[in-house]
Amino acid sequence: MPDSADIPAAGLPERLYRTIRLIRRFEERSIELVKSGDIGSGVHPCIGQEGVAAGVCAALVPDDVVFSNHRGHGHLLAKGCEPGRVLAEMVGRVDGIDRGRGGSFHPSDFSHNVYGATGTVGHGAAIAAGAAWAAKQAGAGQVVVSFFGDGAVSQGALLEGLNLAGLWQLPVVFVCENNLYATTLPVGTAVAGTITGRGEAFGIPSSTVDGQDAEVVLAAAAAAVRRARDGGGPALLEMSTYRYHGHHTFELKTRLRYRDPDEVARWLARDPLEIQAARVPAPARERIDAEVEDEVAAAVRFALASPRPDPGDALAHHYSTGLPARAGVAD
Amino acid sequence: MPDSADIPAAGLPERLYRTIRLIRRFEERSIELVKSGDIGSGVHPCIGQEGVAAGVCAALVPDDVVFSNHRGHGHLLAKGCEPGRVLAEMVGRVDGIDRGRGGSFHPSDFSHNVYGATGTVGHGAAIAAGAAWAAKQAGAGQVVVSFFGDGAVSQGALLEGLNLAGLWQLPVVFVCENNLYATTLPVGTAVAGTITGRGEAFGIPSSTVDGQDAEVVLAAAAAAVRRARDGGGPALLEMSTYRYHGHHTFELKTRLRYRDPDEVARWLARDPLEIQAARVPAPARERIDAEVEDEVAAAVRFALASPRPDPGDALAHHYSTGLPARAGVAD
Amino acid sequence: MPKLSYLKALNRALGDEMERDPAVFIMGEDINLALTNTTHGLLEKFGPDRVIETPLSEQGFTNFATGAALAGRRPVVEYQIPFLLMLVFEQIANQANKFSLMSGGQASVPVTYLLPAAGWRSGWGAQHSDQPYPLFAHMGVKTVLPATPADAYGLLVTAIRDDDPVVFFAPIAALGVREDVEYADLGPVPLGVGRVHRPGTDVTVVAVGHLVHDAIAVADELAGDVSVEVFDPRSVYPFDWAGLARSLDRTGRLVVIDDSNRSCGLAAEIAATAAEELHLVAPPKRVTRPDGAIVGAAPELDVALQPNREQLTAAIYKVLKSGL
Amino acid sequence: MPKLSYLKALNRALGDEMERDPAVFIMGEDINLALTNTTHGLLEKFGPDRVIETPLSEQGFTNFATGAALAGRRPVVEYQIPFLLMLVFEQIANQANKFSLMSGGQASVPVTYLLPAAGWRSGWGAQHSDQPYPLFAHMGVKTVLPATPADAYGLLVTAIRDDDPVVFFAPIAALGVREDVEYADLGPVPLGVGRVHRPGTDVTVVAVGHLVHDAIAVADELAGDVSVEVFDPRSVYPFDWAGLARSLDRTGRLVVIDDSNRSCGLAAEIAATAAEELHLVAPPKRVTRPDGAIVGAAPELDVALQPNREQLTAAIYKVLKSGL
Ligand SMILES: Cc1ncc(C[n+]2csc(CCOP(=O)(O)OP(=O)(O)O)c2C)c(N)n1
Ligand SMILES: Cc1ncc(C[n+]2csc(CCOP(=O)(O)OP(=O)(O)O)c2C)c(N)n1
Ligand SMILES: [Mg+2]
Ligand SMILES: [Mg+2]
Repeated sequence: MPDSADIPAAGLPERLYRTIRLIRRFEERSIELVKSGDIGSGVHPCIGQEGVAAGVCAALVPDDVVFSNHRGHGHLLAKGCEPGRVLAEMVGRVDGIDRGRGGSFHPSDFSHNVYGATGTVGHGAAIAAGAAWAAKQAGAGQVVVSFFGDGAVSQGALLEGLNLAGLWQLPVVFVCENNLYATTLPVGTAVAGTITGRGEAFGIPSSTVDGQDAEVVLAAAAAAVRRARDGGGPALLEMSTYRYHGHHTFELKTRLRYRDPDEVARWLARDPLEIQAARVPAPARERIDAEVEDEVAAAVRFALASPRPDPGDALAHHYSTGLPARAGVAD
Repeated sequence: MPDSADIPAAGLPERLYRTIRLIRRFEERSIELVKSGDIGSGVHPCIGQEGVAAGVCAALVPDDVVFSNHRGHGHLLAKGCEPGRVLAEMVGRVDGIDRGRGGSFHPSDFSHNVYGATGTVGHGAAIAAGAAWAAKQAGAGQVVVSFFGDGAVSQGALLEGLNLAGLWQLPVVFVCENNLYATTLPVGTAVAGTITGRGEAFGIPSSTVDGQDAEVVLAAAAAAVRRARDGGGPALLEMSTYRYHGHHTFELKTRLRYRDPDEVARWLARDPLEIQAARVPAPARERIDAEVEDEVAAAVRFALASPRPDPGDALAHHYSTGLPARAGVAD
Repeated sequence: MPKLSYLKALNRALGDEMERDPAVFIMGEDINLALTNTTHGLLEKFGPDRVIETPLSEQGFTNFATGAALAGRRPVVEYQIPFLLMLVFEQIANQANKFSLMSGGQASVPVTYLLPAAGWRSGWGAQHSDQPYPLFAHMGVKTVLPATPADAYGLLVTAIRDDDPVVFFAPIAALGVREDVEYADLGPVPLGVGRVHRPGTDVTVVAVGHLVHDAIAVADELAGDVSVEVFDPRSVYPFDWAGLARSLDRTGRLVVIDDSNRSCGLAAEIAATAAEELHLVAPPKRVTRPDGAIVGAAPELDVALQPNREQLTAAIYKVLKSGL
Repeated sequence: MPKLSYLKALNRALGDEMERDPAVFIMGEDINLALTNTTHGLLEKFGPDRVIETPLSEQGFTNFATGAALAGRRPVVEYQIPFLLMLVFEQIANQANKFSLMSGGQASVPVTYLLPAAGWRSGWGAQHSDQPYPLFAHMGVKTVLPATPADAYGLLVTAIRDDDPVVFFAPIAALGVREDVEYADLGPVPLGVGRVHRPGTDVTVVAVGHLVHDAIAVADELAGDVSVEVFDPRSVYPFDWAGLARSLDRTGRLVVIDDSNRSCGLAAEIAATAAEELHLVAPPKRVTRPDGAIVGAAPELDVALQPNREQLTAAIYKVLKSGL
């Protein structure tokens, strides 16, 4: 059985720093590609939340499954997906992880056990419960992680999924990235009670974790993953975190005012990149930074060089069996 | 403002006994009308659970609103609806509370502030939250009661409704009649955690109450109603109760085996009718029993004497504005 | 030859597929005790790891099935009431059915959604008698509505083996239908292939589900006077347009009788496609439900809203008399 | 004359109705900050008791609106994304829309469901571009899809004042449309009454929503060569069959261009009813979406799946050349 409890300590700070740095730079370049019009959908940047993706995925083995959400680029990169193919997907090219059919909002990469990101907020948690049930039945010790935000915890299907996971003691770790807002909605005006209280209501051990410190995240995730792997059932981890950018790049234009500048400043002072950087000796850090620059630059080149899909293929992949979708005009 | 805290103590045991007795005999006669084919839908008998309806509704004033569910006859009778018109509805006649359009499953009687019983288990709780919000805005101290079963607490929409009620501190009392089964599903195999824990997760004061003792039910309900009326917000009352009959009269034929005879016997020993009867002097009891017999007999006569709807009216009432539903054949 | 009932055919198909493929399992409410009878004996035979009793969390367990399917399993999810398919409509049409597309073909979601109680329940009121299959057809979700026990068996087997989501509607009014069959002859029925129950030359009557039997009865009644061809598409989506085209090439006249609502219903799609693309020598006619719920506690009101044989007969004579 | 945009018309209708009737209130996600711009200025003007910001609990707050309506209020519920109307489909079609019937006329549920983002968002993928209005039409839920700012204003006012549930679709592609209007001329537009945007004698083109503007453009283009009448039903349900009949009595030829999926879509209903009940001298033609989601991150793939002017033009010439 894979064992996430013994995460090689050697080079751990560097590995976490590398992942965070990769996600940060990837997102920054993505925003540029939004501005240049290459990413038509815009993106939901996870800048400021990289510690969660890095820490959680460091607790996983390749066989473990991840369900992402709309703010998912970091989850995929941390799970080991190729930056070039992820970015190619975001710009809608044939070399994208989903052949340009998923885009930034619905990425999946089955070669790295990222099963997808449904656009229906919260529903991925119930889907994850089903995958976890299948994993438990298979008995290979596979663990499923479901990422979602604070807005998702008021969605009935998610709560139903928590009940099923608690009832059947499924190997799933629910990771709630509480960045204090659902688009413009402050968590305090949406959630009666607490987020961890919702997990506990369904008999799921739940705790609040400092999401800005990747090593703290990793420790909490590793414990939850180990317990799930050993048949101890589900866990819910509420990650206290913050997004430094708008909900979606449309905020670059709309400039919605819903966050207190002092609040933003307080969270900027706890930048997961800087927190982890402080644990890595300068020379190693510079080496990693340089490698990440090259990797991201290569990813952008790869993505933009990839061919656009043939509009003639627009009806492909609608069905797994190859049934062509019925056309809109009769010939 | 109406005040449910001062429920006239004089004759209280008799009043509660009378209500329980009325519901019991009404349900027994209904089952006969199912057997005779007069009630086409069959019924979900509430025999064994009468103490909950009697006790809760005794805590209400006429202005208060009730949302019922599929096992709702007792709720209506306890809220003061005319037995004859309720029964006429169940046999599908024009004098029914809903002109024969609601039937046993979807009864509403706006003349007694019974707003209905949607067939979608659990969803009535979220609908009730909306009515409670409107009541709070109106500021007349109206309280809304939502009845549902143990099966309903795993329905996402209900949980969403609890969150809204907790978040906005709405004057609604959620009454969960935990009769230990959802059709054939034992509550323990459906609910991870506890039912009261679900209310508490959303910041709603929640408690478990002996549903077989109408006076205990009334005390708990009166306190919750009073707090809601005074702006203290919602409450969830889990009523421990049991249905003595099958889920639905179809069990008279199907004879599903899912309850341990000893369990049934234990609960029969705590019959809400007998518990309350013991508190009423024999002469009064005999008088009430006789009155109830007459009332139920009159109800049956009234219901069966009422005309059947004209099939020509089948497309009426589909729209409040009188828009006729589009017919299935063009002439 | 043994007589096979529609209900027994469903039960048999489930058992055979669970036997054949360990990836197949069933989940739903009250299935341990087989409230709907479709799962009769399955718990005893396959145990609680293959027969999963669920809480009243339809959205949750519909998504759950999607997740299990993404992980390689073949779930069959049973729903007790037609409106439950509206309750989970988004989970099926917008999620399960889009994973293949959104993943560029990496993912497949081989879930079968089984409704063994489609359509009218006498006196059960406005919320227990719907026929929501046109909703799924509109969203391009594979949907079947077999009329006979052998077709029910064959299409359930096919639905379970299909790599895409498939919604299976079993009409309440057809569950009692029995048919003489050799079990050995039972086998998969392909999606999107219709069936001519009764050949005819004057008019094509398209019917699905339990109305197929009414159409056959009317055809028999009119025999001698009118030669009615009864075409049963069996699948609502994909639809056997080629089969219908062959029938209309013979008859040139079309009547559709359908138990779903009129507006944007299955009969609308069939009439529209026939008018636009197929051979018609007279305007098509539809006999459907009104755009209204089945009414309530009074069966006479319900019956007044259901397509019936008299309406079908009248429609047949109308199209025979008319021309373009 | 001031220029009124479609979006501003929605905002103005909401404000005017909230002003006129204290029973009216609006609830939804991110409406305090008017993310969709429809609620711009309303919080400031009417306060948090009339503008209710909600958690991500669409089913819960859709039912909540039903409860508030049963208690005498007139809720307007905003949804950000088309699929959210599928998520709450059961709450609207099987619950809110059936209370009047189930109560024998005692209850009314005057809720307006407002979707200010219907249809394609370039590059937003398979789950943000649906047009689910035929689903509501099938269930007999009152549904409107206005094309112009004045109609958007008038039908939103009507929807709010109507005593039944009404689903209001505002197509993304029409939100930018502007129109010269005297505010004094703005007023309610009745349900089920269509509008001829451009009279013609050769062929009737039925279009709804943003496609009305494409239809008008094509009609202008073909003017001189072909006389195209552009008929905009404005309401999807109830539908103005009398208005369409009058148009077809003139033209006898029908093309429907519609942005919803083909099977059991709005175009199917229009073509079917025309073929069965109205005056046609040639087979009708449909130009619709395929039965597939708008594809994904590649706009070129999306565009390939949307009905366009070239297809409409080709269809018009086809029906002109054909006969019955
Ligand atoms: C069920 C549902 N409701 C609403 C939306 C629109 N929407 C997309 S993301 C989002 C905010 C989600 O907030 P949260 O869950 O906290 O995640 P975050 O964006 O903060 O990472 C909303 C409202 C949706 N996609 N699905
Ligand atoms: C959402 C939903 N799921 C399933 C059903 C079918 N159904 C009707 S009543 C019922 C059992 C309800 O059990 P519970 O809530 O405990 O109430 P009880 O019948 O015990 O009074 C079920 C499964 C339904 N009507 N609605
Ligand atoms: Mg958030
Ligand atoms: Mg129960």
